[in-house]
Formats: sequence, C-alpha cells, structure tokens
Amino acid sequence: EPALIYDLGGKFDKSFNEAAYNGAERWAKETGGSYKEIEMQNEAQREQALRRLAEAGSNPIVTTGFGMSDPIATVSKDFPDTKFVTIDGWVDPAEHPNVLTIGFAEHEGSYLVGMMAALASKTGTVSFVGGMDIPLIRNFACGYAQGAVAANPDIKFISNMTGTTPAAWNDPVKGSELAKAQKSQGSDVIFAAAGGTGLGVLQAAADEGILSIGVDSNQNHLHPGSVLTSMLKRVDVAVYNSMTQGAELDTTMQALNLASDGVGYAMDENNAELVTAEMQAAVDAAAEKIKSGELVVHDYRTDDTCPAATF
Amino acid sequence: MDRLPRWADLTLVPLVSLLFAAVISALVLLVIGQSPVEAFKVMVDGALGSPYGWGYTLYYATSFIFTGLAVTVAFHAGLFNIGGEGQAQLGGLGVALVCLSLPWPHWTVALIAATAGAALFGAAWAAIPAYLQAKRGSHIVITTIMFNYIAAALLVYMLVDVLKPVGQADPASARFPVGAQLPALNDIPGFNLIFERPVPANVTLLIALAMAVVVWALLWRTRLGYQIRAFGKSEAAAKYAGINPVRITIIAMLISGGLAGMMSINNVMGEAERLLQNSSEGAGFIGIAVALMGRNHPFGVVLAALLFGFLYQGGAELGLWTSIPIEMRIVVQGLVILFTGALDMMVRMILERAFGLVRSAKAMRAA
Amino acid sequence: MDYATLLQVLDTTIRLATPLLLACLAGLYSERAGIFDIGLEGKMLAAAMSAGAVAALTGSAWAGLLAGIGASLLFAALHGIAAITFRGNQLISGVALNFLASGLTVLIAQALFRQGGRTPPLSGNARFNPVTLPGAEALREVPLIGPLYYEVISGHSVLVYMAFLIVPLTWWVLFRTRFGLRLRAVGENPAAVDTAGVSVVGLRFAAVAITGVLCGVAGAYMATALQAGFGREMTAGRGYIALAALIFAKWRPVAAMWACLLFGFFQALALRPDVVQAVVQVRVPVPVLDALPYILTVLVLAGFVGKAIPPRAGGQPYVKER
Amino acid sequence: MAAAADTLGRQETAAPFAIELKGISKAFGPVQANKDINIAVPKGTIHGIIGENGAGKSTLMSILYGFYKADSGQIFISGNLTPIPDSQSAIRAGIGMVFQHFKLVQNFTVLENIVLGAEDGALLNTSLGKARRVLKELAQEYGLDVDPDTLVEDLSVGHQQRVEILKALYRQADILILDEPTGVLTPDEADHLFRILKGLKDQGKTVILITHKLREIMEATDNVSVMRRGTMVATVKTAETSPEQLAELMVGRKVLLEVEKTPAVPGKVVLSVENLHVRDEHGVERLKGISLEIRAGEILGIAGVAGNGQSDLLAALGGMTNASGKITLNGVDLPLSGAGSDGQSRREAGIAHVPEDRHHHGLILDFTAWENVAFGYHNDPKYQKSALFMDNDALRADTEKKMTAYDVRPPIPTLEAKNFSGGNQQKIVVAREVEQNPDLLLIGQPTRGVDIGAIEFIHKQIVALRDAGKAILLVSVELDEIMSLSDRIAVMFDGQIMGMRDPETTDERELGMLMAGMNGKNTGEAA
Ligand SMILES: Nc1ncnc2c1ncn2[C@@H]1O[C@H](COP(=O)(O)OP(=O)(O)OP(=O)(O)O)[C@@H](O)[C@H]1O
Ligand SMILES: Nc1ncnc2c1ncn2[C@@H]1O[C@H](COP(=O)(O)OP(=O)(O)OP(=O)(O)O)[C@@H](O)[C@H]1O
Ligand SMILES: [Mg+2]
Ligand SMILES: [Mg+2]
Repeated sequence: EPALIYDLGGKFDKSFNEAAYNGAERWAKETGGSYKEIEMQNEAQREQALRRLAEAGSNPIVTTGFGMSDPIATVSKDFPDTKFVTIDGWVDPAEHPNVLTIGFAEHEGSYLVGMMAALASKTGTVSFVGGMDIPLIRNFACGYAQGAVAANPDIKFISNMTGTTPAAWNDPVKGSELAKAQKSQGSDVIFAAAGGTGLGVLQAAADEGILSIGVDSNQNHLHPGSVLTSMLKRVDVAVYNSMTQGAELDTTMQALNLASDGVGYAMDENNAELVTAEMQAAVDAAAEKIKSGELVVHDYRTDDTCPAATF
Repeated sequence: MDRLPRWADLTLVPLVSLLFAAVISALVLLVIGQSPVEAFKVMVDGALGSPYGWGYTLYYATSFIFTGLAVTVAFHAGLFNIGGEGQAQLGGLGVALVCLSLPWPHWTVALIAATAGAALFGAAWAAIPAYLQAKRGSHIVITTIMFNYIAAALLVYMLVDVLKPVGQADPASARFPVGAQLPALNDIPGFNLIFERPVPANVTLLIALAMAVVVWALLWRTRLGYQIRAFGKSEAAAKYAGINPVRITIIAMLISGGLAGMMSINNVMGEAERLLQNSSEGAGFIGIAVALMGRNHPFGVVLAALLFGFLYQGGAELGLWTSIPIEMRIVVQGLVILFTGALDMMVRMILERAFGLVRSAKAMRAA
Repeated sequence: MDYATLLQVLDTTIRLATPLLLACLAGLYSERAGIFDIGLEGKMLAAAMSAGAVAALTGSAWAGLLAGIGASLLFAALHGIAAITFRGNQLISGVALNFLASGLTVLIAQALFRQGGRTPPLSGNARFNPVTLPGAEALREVPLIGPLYYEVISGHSVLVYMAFLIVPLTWWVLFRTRFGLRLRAVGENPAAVDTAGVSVVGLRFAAVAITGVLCGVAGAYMATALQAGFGREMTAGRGYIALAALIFAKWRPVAAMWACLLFGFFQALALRPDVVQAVVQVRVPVPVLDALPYILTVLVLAGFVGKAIPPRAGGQPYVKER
Repeated sequence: MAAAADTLGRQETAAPFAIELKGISKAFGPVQANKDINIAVPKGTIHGIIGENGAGKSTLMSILYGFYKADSGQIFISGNLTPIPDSQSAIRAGIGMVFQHFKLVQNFTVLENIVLGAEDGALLNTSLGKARRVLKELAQEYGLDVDPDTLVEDLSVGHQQRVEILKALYRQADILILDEPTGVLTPDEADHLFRILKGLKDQGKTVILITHKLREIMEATDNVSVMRRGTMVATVKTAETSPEQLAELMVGRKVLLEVEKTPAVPGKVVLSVENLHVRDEHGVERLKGISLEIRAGEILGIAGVAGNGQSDLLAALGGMTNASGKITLNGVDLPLSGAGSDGQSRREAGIAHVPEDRHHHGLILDFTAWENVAFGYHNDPKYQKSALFMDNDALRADTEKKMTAYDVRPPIPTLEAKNFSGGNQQKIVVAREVEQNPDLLLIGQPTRGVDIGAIEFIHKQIVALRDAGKAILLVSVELDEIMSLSDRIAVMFDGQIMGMRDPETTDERELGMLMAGMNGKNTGEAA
C-alpha cells in the first residue's frame, strides 16, 4: 500500500499538494487500491511521519515539497526495503538507492504563461508573486519573465517573494496585499507560484478586476473570467506513476518537462474568453520550439542567474 | 463548606479535571461525527501499544518534563512564565551553535557543552522579562508573550540569514557532526532490549528525570528554593524577611528559562540533529498544562509529562490513521489547562460537595 | 518612496489595522472592567471560522458576521464563567481558550467541509466587498488629496468603517455615559462599585460580552472581508498584537486607534521589504519588521516610552468572602 | 437579648426602631463571625458597637448594608421586614455605610465617586451637574467641604472619609453606619467628625458607630451594644454604663491589664537613632528626623495614633524600607540603604522584628509552622545541613520545642500557618523572634487580635527578654499596653517624636495630648 505525504500548504491548497492528491485519487479510483496520507503541519514532524509510514509497511512513500529531502535522506537508510519519492526535492541517488527524485522544468511552463501574460496585458506591466524565496521559485519567476520578454520586449516585470520560511506558502493575506501593491504599480497580470498564498493573489486579482495566473493545478475555475490560465506542473502524474509502479518503483531520477508533458498551461471553459486564438497560437508555437529543443529556456537553478529579470 | 482533605486536593482535583477534559473531548469527537472509543483505541495503540509508540511518547514526555519544570519553578516564585516556547527556541539556538562550533570528539562532551549552551540561551531569553518585572514592574506574562514572538523572528533570521548552509532551501542549520549526535534509547545497552528499532527518545530522558529530582531538591531542600517559595507566596512577607525580590525574581526566571532551554537537547540535539524552524513545536506552552496538571510538583510534572507525551503521540497517530485532525490534541490540551488552571475552583467546589455528601451520609449512618 | 507607493502602503495599513483595532477595542472593554483577556486571539479565530463557515453555507456575509459574533460570545462567556463566576486565573483561562479555539476551529471546519480545516472560498454576497465612498471617483484626479481619498480612505469594506467609528463611540461610552463610569470603576476598585449598589458580576459580564462582540467582528472581518474564507490559524497572532497595542495605548480608545494604525503600518511594511529597503537604503531583514510591534511593546512595558499603568483591579478576581 | 430592645427605646421614643436585626448568623467557612445576633436601634440616636478584634462587628454591619449575605436572620427597617440581598437594597432602604477600608475609586474625582451608582440617567453630564449642586448644599449643611474636582488619591485620609459620608448623604441615607472611623484620623479630624455626627443626629438621622475606643463611645453615643466572639452580649444606655463595665462585657471577664515587672536596670546604649528620615514610594516624608536611644534592659514604648510614622520607624529599623540618617547598634553603624540595609543584615546584626501585620509580613500563611519558624532566619547556620541543603529535620524539632514552650495550640510543626488562630499565629512569630535572643527586639502591635490569655503570655516574654538585658522597642496603638509594659514612652505625631515620658509620672490624658500633636506642658496649663 502506497503512502502520500503532503507538504505544509496542506492537501487542499488548490495547487501543488492538491495536484498530488488528484494523482493519488486517480490511482485509487483506477486500481481500487487505497493509500495512506498525511498532511505536514510542522517542520519537526516530517521525520516522524516518514518513519511511522515506513514502519507500518507503506511502500512507496511519496512526498511533496523540497523540505522532505533531508528527512528522507535520514530515514531511507533505516528502511532500505522501502521506496521513497521526493517531488521537488533532491536526494543523492548514489547514496540512497531507494529514493526517487522527481523534478520539473518549471521554467518551461512558466515561459509559456509568461508569454500569455505579456500578450494579455494592456498596461505593459506583468508581475509575479512567489512563495518562499528559494531557487525553485525563482526558476518559476525567471521562466515567466523570459516568456513575457519574448512576447513583448518592452514589458515591465515586477516580482515579489512572500517570505523566507515555509510560512510563505500559506499566507493569503500577504498574497492579496502583494497583488494589490503590484496592481498599483501598473501590473494587470499576476502569476502566483506561492501555494496557499497564491489563493490570496488570485482572490485580490479578481477583486481588483485584473488577471491572474494559477499554478501547479488547474486553478482557472477558482475565479472564472479572472484567471488567465494556470501553469500546470503535473505533480498528479508523478504521484500517479509512482503509485502505479508500487514497490517495484524505478528510482532513476526524473526531470519532467514540456516534452514529457510534465509541465504545461491550462485551457478550459473558464478562461476560453480570456485567451484569444492568436495568443494561443503564439504560445503553442513556442511550446513546439521548446519541445524540439530549438528554443532553450534558461533554468535559473543552473547558475543562479536570470537573463530576463533580477531578483 | 468543608475543606478537601490534602490527598484529595493533590490527586482528585487533577484527576477530575482530566475527566472533565476527557468527557468534553469525547463530546467534541461525537459532534464532528467521530467515535471517541475508536479514537482512544488508536491513541493507546499508537502511543503505548508498541516499543515504537513508547519511543515517541517518551520522547515527547522528555521535552514536556523540561518545560513543565520550567513553568513550575516560575510558578513557585509567583511568576507565570508563558515564555517557555521562546526560551526553548533560544535554547535550540544555543544547542546548534555549540554543536556546530567544534568537531566534537564524543557525544558525552558535546552533551555537557550543549546542555550548558541550551540552558544559557534559554536563561538569557528569560532574563530580560525577569529584569523588567523585577525592576520596572512590567507584567511578566505580557513581556514573555512578546518575547516568544521576538524569539520566533530571531530564529527565522538566524536560520535564513546565518545558519542555513549555502545551497540549502529550507530554513534549517547544517546537520550536527557525528560526535554531537546523542544515542537514542535503542543505542543504549539495556534499553535496546526493549527498543529494537530507532526511536526518537534518547539519553535526554535521563537528564530530564534527573532535573526533576534536582528541581525538587532545589525547591524543598535548599535555601534558594525556600526563598523562591516564600517570595512566591507573599512578596510583602519576603521583603520583611530580607529576601531580595529583584534577586529572587531574576534567579527564578533564569532557572525557569534555563530549564525551558534545556528541552532543546532532546529535540534539536537528540532527534532532529540540526536546528529547524519552530523546533520546539509548542512544547513551551504544553509546559503550562503539565505544570498545572502536575500541581507544580516535580513528581507530578513527570507524571503529567508522560500523560501529555501519550496525548501528543496518540494525537499524531490520530492524524496518521484516522480522519480526526491532529489538532484534537490541542483541544485536549486547552481543556486540561482550562479545568486545572482556570476552573480549578469549580472542580474543587464539586469535590467539596461530594465530600460533604459522603460525610453527612456517614454521620447519618453513625447516628 | 514615491507618493503612489506610500498610498499603497497606507491602504494596506488600513486593511491590516482593522482587525487589530477591533480586537484592541474589544480588549479595552474587558481590561477596563478588570478582566485581563489574553484570549482575544482565540475569540477572533473562533469567529473567523464560524463567519467563514456560515457565510459559505448561507451565501450571506451578514449571516457570517452574526455567526462570528455568536462564536466569539461563546468563548467570551467561557472566559467570564472562569474568571468572574469561578474567580479563576484570568491569564490561564485566556491561554486555555486560545488553545481550544486553535484546535476546535480546525476540527469543525474539517468536519464541515473536508478541506483540510479551511472553509470554502467565498465570493459575491458571502463577502463584505469594498465600498466606494461618495465622491471618490470624482475627486480621484484632484492632486494629492484625490488619490489619498480614493486609494486609502475609500474602497474598504463596511466593517473597516465600522471599526473606525467604534473608536469615538468607545470614547464616548467610556467617558460620557453611566455605563462607562461604572465600567471604569469596576476595573479600578470593584468594592466601590459593589458598595455603591451596582452588580460587579453584571458589569464585568457586560464588558466581557462587548469584548466578545468586537472580537467576533474582528474575526468575521478576517474571514469575510480581508480574506475570502477561513484558513487554519488565520489570525496569526493578531490577538496578541492587539493586546500589545492596548498596552501601548495605555488602555485609551483614541490612542488605541493610533497604536493599531502604527502596528498595521509595520505589518504593511513587513509585506514590502523592497519598499523599506528603498527608503532606508539598507536591507532590513523581514524578521526585524515582523518583531517590531513586540519590541515596541516591551519598551513601553519597560517604561521607556511612558509608563503603562493597567486598571488597578485588573487580573484579580473580585472576592468578598475568602 | 430581645429584652434589651425593650429596655431601650419604646417607652422613650414612640417611633419604631430605625433598625432592628433579629437572629442574624453568618459563617465564613469554619469561622462563625455572627451567631444569632439581635439588636435594635432607635431612630435619631447615635448607637455604638464595641467588641474585640474579630468579634464580628464589621461583619454584622456589612450584612446590614447588603455587602455580605446573612446565613439566617431578619432585618427590619422602620418596623418593616426588609430583605437586603445587596447594597442596592440597603441604599434604597436609606442605609449608608462608611467602611473601615474606604471603598473609593482612587483615580476618579470626588464628584465621580459620589455619582457612581447613583446616576440620574444613562448620560453622565446631567448626573454630574446635579451632584455638584447637591454637594454644595450638603457641604454647607454639615460642614463637609471637599473640592468636587480633586482626584481622591490626592486627598488626605480625613477628606476621603468625608467623601464616603457625602456619598451616603447624596443617596439620602437616613441611617449612617461608620466602621471604626477614627482609627485613621488625627484627634482634630476625629473631633470634627463627631461634630458632623451630632449634626446628622439633630437632623433626625440615625448613626451606628463602631469603635474600639471607649472614650469615644462614652462621649458620642446614646446607646451601646457589646459584641464578643460573634455574639451580642449586651445593649445598654451609654449614660447608665461605665468604661470598666463595657471592657468587662467585651472581654468576658474582669480586665486588669497590669503587667508584673520590676523596675528597669538600663545598661549601655544598644540602639541609637539620629535624625532618621523616611520617604514612602510617593515621595511623602513619613519620618521627619527621629532621634532616640534604647539601652540594654529597657523597653521603649512608642505611642501614637495609627499612621503617624510608627510603622515606618519599625520598617526602617527592620530593614524593610530605605531611610536616611544614622543608626548605630552596639556602637556599630548600620547602612540605611543599598547593600547591607535589608532584613537579613539587620537580623545578622542582632535585631529581631515582630512586625505589626503578621498576616502580610510576619508569616507565610501557606507555609507550615516549621517553615515559618525559619522565616527570616533561613540563612542561619544552625538550620543548615550542608553548604547546599537546609536541615529541615532539625528545624522541625526546633519548631516543636518552641511551640510547646509558647503553648501554641496545636503544637504540630507540619500544620500550615493559616490553620492556626490569630493568637496562636502571633505566638509562633513571637517565639521565632524572641528565641533568637536578639540584642534588640522590634515589636509592633504584639497583641493585636490576640485573646487575653495569649496577651498575658506574650507580655511576660517581652518582660523576660528585657530582664535578660536586651533592648526592646515596642509600638502599639493600645495605650494600656504601652503604659503597662514600657519603661519609657515616646509619643509620635506626624513623623516626629513629640515627647518622651516616664510611665510612672504621666497619664493617658497627657499622652493623648501629645498624640494629638500638642505639647504636654500647654495641656497641663490648660487643665
Ligand atoms: N471576608 C471574610 N472572609 C472570611 N472570614 C472573614 C471575612 N471577614 C471577616 N472574617 C472573619 O470573621 C470574623 C469576624 O470579623 P469582623 O471583621 O466582623 O470582626 P470585627 O469585629 O470587625 O473586628 P475588627 O475590630 O478587627 O475590625 C473574624 O474571625 C474574621 O477573621
Ligand atoms: N480573613 C480570614 N480569612 C480566612 N480565614 C481566616 C480569616 N481570619 C481568620 N481566619 C481563620 O479563622 C480561624 C479563627 O481565626 P480568628 O483570628 O478569628 O481566631 P480567634 O478565634 O480570634 O483566635 P484567637 O483567640 O487565637 O485570636 C483561624 O483558623 C483563621 O485561620
Ligand atoms: Mg472590623
Ligand atoms: Mg482573633
């Protein structure tokens, strides 16, 4: 029986963790299997949760969020027969053969929504609200900025991070205040990559009558007519695949990108009116180029710099 | 109204309070559509049903003994130290700085140094509120609350801007060197017969128990303890007896803060082996419940800490295996504090009535 | 900092100061009557959850507000029973009720909605939406004043205006009415009130009830105006900051407003470290900004910024017969 | 007791009694404060109530005022059965009370205090306006002038008392109860008060006056009731009784407070005080340059009305407050502030101190007897087992010895202090301090609230200590006690020593004049 541990934002963050939940639910529905799940509430709980699940025989144990890497590195040694998955984290595969690291090319997906933002913007200013200020989130911002500049070289780009601790994932008040501040600086499309904080961003954008871009899950339905699109990060697929493989899980490190459909953008009836055919065509063309390798989006994490923006 | 006999005051009052808390908790569970019986089973099974569960129960209990003793010492000096949380966090910082400063040759050496660091930092964090209370009459409850928040902010700063290793995303210190890692109970000969798998409970448990004895001796066998208790009972009388209020306030709070800080050798050094954000996990606040429940006696504190260890591990199990949120344990904690600390008079009145009835029944039979 | 940024920060300040102000005034009534209340936080939290839940279920923000007030009153009544009826330790009672609220809100929200202790997002009439004050649009182009009126003063929810109106109202009640005189007296010397033939218990319960109502509004504001729904621990220590503001204001209503605006301003700045850096030219770590209200309060308590003398009978149960 | 009522009023005054209490009982936990009390007070009289400390006087009046609820009994006002469940009912029935401890809001103005609870409407303005007018009238009518806009905390005690009386009159009280009103007053203020009370009586109001001072009873009252240990033992017409008879009624047997002692044989100077000054926390000067000497083998008694600096003198000598000036003990200077000026240092120097207030200072009520015997002497080497630990066993044994020697009942060292009666508590304190065999014993109100048997015992201990060649400073508000114990008497007034007298050659009248701040010589001439 597999297990899933959600990160601090909680299972129903309508975003990252909820994507994981959806993947697990899909697996459960399709296979009729059941899985254990735990929501982290606190940094210090992580190791206990891992141990307890491993102890109880859960396998594989899928975890979301980079915060689990370090505890997994500790616990996985004590349970060599259990497979662990860290989504968004990184655990040295050489030392820990029973741990699978799954990463995403967030910059690629962000590039696409960045283009779309710039094309939709009437003010010529787009912005980004990040959760915790870590390289992973900067990678979102950087990809987004690159896409925006590609679509409109004169675009003005504003970026704010919510904080430096995991609390930054769950501070909707701050999210909406940052969104309002960005609006007053001229932004009319805001991309939120901030977990639960992002919900506040999307809410404020809807209140203020500007556009927002969701993240991880398809968040278009949250404020129909206000969410321009969502940058999809297929955590659900990663979870689904891991659970499907079960105890036989292949622990070769995975990097899910546009080409492997690991990232993308969301279109549905909620944003159909916001996205014009031309916009979609331009974005899809870029997507094809990225998939083919013709266009390379810079990954912030490789050198901690961003060609299109400074943080 | 009849007074309660001493034994009843010491045992029945906390037990009846606990009973009230349990009954209301059960009602809460019923209201949210859960079975209290099932929940209790899961808790008992998860916390006491296996050596593994005990490993966690004892681990939590260890922390709670420290914070419970901290609150107790302050209470005896007439001070309500609600700042155990912040002092524990600072204690954690002390532990981390000590552990990371040297390549420790052996855990025993590291433990002594880290204990000193934890106590020192915890005490230092209590010192300012203590000084302000003693010298400037600033209400210690409010200042210690403020210091909890300041401590949290300070720790964020230290972890994010100072202690976080380059390239690491989460706000945590580096791992402590091997020489600074404490043996868990499963590493200790004798205990390892019971605990076969790694458990978080570690040698700190023995230090906690030792501290309970030390605090007992301090309070009831030494001159300092005598002065602390006298001052706590009556500040005016203490002044008459030549007990320096400033000195006693500060010393009692230093001891209290030191004890709260020392809990960090359990969780930071013994378990996490690195300093995490919010490492104390509310144990500083639970110390209040533990001290109240333990009637401010170290022996009672140890028992109450075990009870809360059970509650915390059991509560975590609820969160793991049932759809009852882990917050259930906070509800129970709140109820215990309410009944033992704020509604104790109600509990006592009920008991006094009951005793009165028993007595008059006896008298009737005798007549 | 340019004018537009300043206005933006002030706008945020008003929004963030509002729950502080409501809670602070709430605490003022209780503490002026001699009942210490460190349970403001818990009452707000309980109110936020109830308001969020009922607004989600009924689709009416006003129903949510009533529910929030109801929940907060329940907690206030518990505090009253512990502190007044059973003459228990007021501080411990407050601590206990905060824990109770922290746990119960998640439990109930989870049982009701199964969304991890959140209530569903609110929209439309389930929220208190911003209202544009008369003339805001027209005056918008007037230099200086226009944007100030449009950005900062106008465009908040009705609860914000309510909160600021309660300030003069509180002052008037406290210093110009019979009730206020008695309330202040009972916090200074309950025996005087008692021998003057006025019920100490009745007065104190009345004060605690007002505290409950105002905390209820504060919590409802959090869930149905500032935010669109309840999330666990969403009050995030605001009850304690309000308490700090109350001490900072030395238990006076108008000063309380300024204190809450100041602390709200700090919170607004903590959201915008970039603005702070632009103004002071050095990077101020966010934790420093976060801790500022607490540090200031300690300084006030220490008597460095004027001595704060609490109501004399504060914190002590009124005991006639020992 | 009902008979007493009949002998008093009816045939003289046709009107019904202003107040009649029947069968009032009240217990506080184990303490039966009032037992089946009956009393009747005729209209338009001043009625005195006397009794020892703890006799239940205040309790009875608090019941009449609705502050406490009686366990049983009935109250009749002007002949009608009037239940008084709370103060509001008492006020409505026309009763006003001035408590022993004033019930004023310190940081309110006089006007606000007057109006509190007697407002005319929901808004303050009208009430305050009216009160200001009425206050003016009352001031003129009874000579009770106070500035309505002063904060109460800025008023002298005497003026605060006036505010209390005004409060009652503002509520149109016909019956005014005063609980020990003169205990805190200077003689002048007391005289003024009695003139006011006469005035009230002339207006047809009824006054109940509780006091310990037989002289005041004899001068001011029409009738007097005597309480003893919770019961009403007698009600008599003042004109038909004598102080001796009242004292006997009060205590339950003939009182002859003569202490047996031989003349003093003073030795060398033990304590010398020069120009001692003390300021309280508000900066008010409480001691204005006290100088005195006490020799070995003598008792110096300090007489004075409460609040004239006696407490401050004890506190300063005992190391409880800072002072300035000069104190030498056996020729050695003692620091008056900073290091070495605290109670511990004084004890080490050889000063023992029985404080005036045993509940607040002398004892820790929640501590056991043996812990209380160590109190203040906890650092004494004889109570230590090692460098670290106290020798609790030795302490318990020592305590048991002391308890037996001082006839403390029950002699159980492990019993908490709060479980002993007042007299026995006092014996524990006296035993602790006297048995230290100090060079100087400071002893304040040694027999306050203590029964006759214990008083005799404590007095004997004091004299024995003197005879052992120790110096003793005795402070007491009981002139009898001062007169019978002291070898010399100093009278304090307003933080100064008005004069030094020999108990053999002075009398109560002379001392009373000094206590009132008047020079003894002048009174002699006047008389
Ligand atoms: N509030 C109270 N709670 C408990 N016991 C009380 C209370 N008030 C008085 N007592 C007890 O009741 C008894 C009678 O006290 P009361 O104050 O009526 O005496 P009193 O005659 O006024 O004495 P005093 O002359 O000292 O004022 C005493 O034993 C006292 O300790
Ligand atoms: N204010 C009070 N509060 C609580 N208990 C009190 C109070 N006053 C007195 N007691 C208790 O009531 C009992 C009787 O006290 P009280 O001082 O009236 O004794 P007493 O009968 O006057 O004895 P003694 O003859 O020794 O003076 C004691 O147990 C005492 O502890
Ligand atoms: Mg009295
Ligand atoms: Mg007595």
